[in-house]
Amino acid sequence: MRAFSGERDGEAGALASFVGYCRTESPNGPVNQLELDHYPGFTEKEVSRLAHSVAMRHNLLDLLVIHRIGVIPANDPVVLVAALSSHRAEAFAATVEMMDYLKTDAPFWKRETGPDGSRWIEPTAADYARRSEHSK
Amino acid sequence: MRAFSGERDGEAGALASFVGYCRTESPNGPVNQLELDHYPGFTEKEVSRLAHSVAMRHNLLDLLVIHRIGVIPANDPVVLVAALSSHRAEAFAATVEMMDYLKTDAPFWKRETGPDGSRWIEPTAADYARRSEHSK
Amino acid sequence: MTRILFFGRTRDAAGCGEMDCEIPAAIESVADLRAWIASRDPELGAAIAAKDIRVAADQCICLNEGASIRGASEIAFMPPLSGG
Amino acid sequence: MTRILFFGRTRDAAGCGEMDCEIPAAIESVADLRAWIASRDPELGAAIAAKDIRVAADQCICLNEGASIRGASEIAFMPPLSGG
Repeated sequence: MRAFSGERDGEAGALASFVGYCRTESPNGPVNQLELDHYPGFTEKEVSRLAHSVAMRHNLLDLLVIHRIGVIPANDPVVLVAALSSHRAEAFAATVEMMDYLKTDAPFWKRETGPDGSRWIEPTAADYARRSEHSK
Repeated sequence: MRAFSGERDGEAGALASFVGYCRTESPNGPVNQLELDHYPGFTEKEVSRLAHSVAMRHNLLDLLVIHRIGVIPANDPVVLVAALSSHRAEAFAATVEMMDYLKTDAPFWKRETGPDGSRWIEPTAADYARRSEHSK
Repeated sequence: MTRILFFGRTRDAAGCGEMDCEIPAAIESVADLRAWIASRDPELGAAIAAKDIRVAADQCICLNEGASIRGASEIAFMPPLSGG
Repeated sequence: MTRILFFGRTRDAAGCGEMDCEIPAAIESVADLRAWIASRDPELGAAIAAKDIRVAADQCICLNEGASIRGASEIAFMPPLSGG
């Protein structure tokens, strides 16, 4: 990402970022790993579309989204979002919004495995409520 | 900071962060450098107090604040805030709030120098408005 | 030949992530497809019948049950999306 | 002997970041101190008279103009704070 490579433009005063980790405990109990399923081709296209819409809405200079797939051991990072803009309010709003979209609108399916087996994790009512605060 | 050192706790699912840079242009014109004055002893004490209050209010697991002083060339980073928590809403809110406090309540004085001389930069009405949204 | 993809909990029900099928010419809509799959495999049919399972034809989400899937080379069954 | 510190634009007016002064015993409050400095250096007095210049005595912010600065070993004049 250019934000980290030194090619950042002099107008860029604000870099907000977020890293989401696989926690070792979920509301369902201990977690050993997550498994992130995706739809090759479609997932990339949809995430790009969401990212583009977020970048336009918040006048970003740059937006990076990295999302892991496959098996993710507990404690590992899962997702990184970084938004570069002139001012901090836009960078913060874009990072929050991109994360909210990823939780409900990005084609990933997440299976959590603990000592007592595994279960699919789907968005919560809180996730949908946060997402509905943004218009697309 | 523990968040980056691998000593992060398994409960920590969310790391939000912010880097503020010295822009090459301000509303006053081109900028060559910032000079950040501080009050040795008092500045550290006040920033710690603000950080502690933000960490308590948002149930953080960790909060890092790094703020540069002295001469800062245009394009350089000035401040880093990183908040670690179980869930993303708390991490985002804490990062935003800490930045808002730094803009209005932390003992720093900022002089901007451009080709046409230098001027002291004080908080704007927008900075005070953002800060007043948080109770302390 | 149409490739049918199953994600999330529909993959568990299908027992695999994808299958290649010869879909009969009479199957025109999303609703037809769900019924046809249920007639061949009632358990899988029940899993994909849930209201929150969306269908995409050639990587475009079908807006309703009447949407045509005729001629699609790839059809996906997708439970609620959730990344992050 | 009391060390007086000047930050931000008050430093420009003072021409230095700090000065050591023997403050007369009659100077008890923040208001007294501002007046005493103005009597010795009217330009600096004007710079520190602005309502938004706060005073800290021994690293505690004085809450009002009547606050005592008696016995403080360090007094600071601080324009509006602004980091970030």
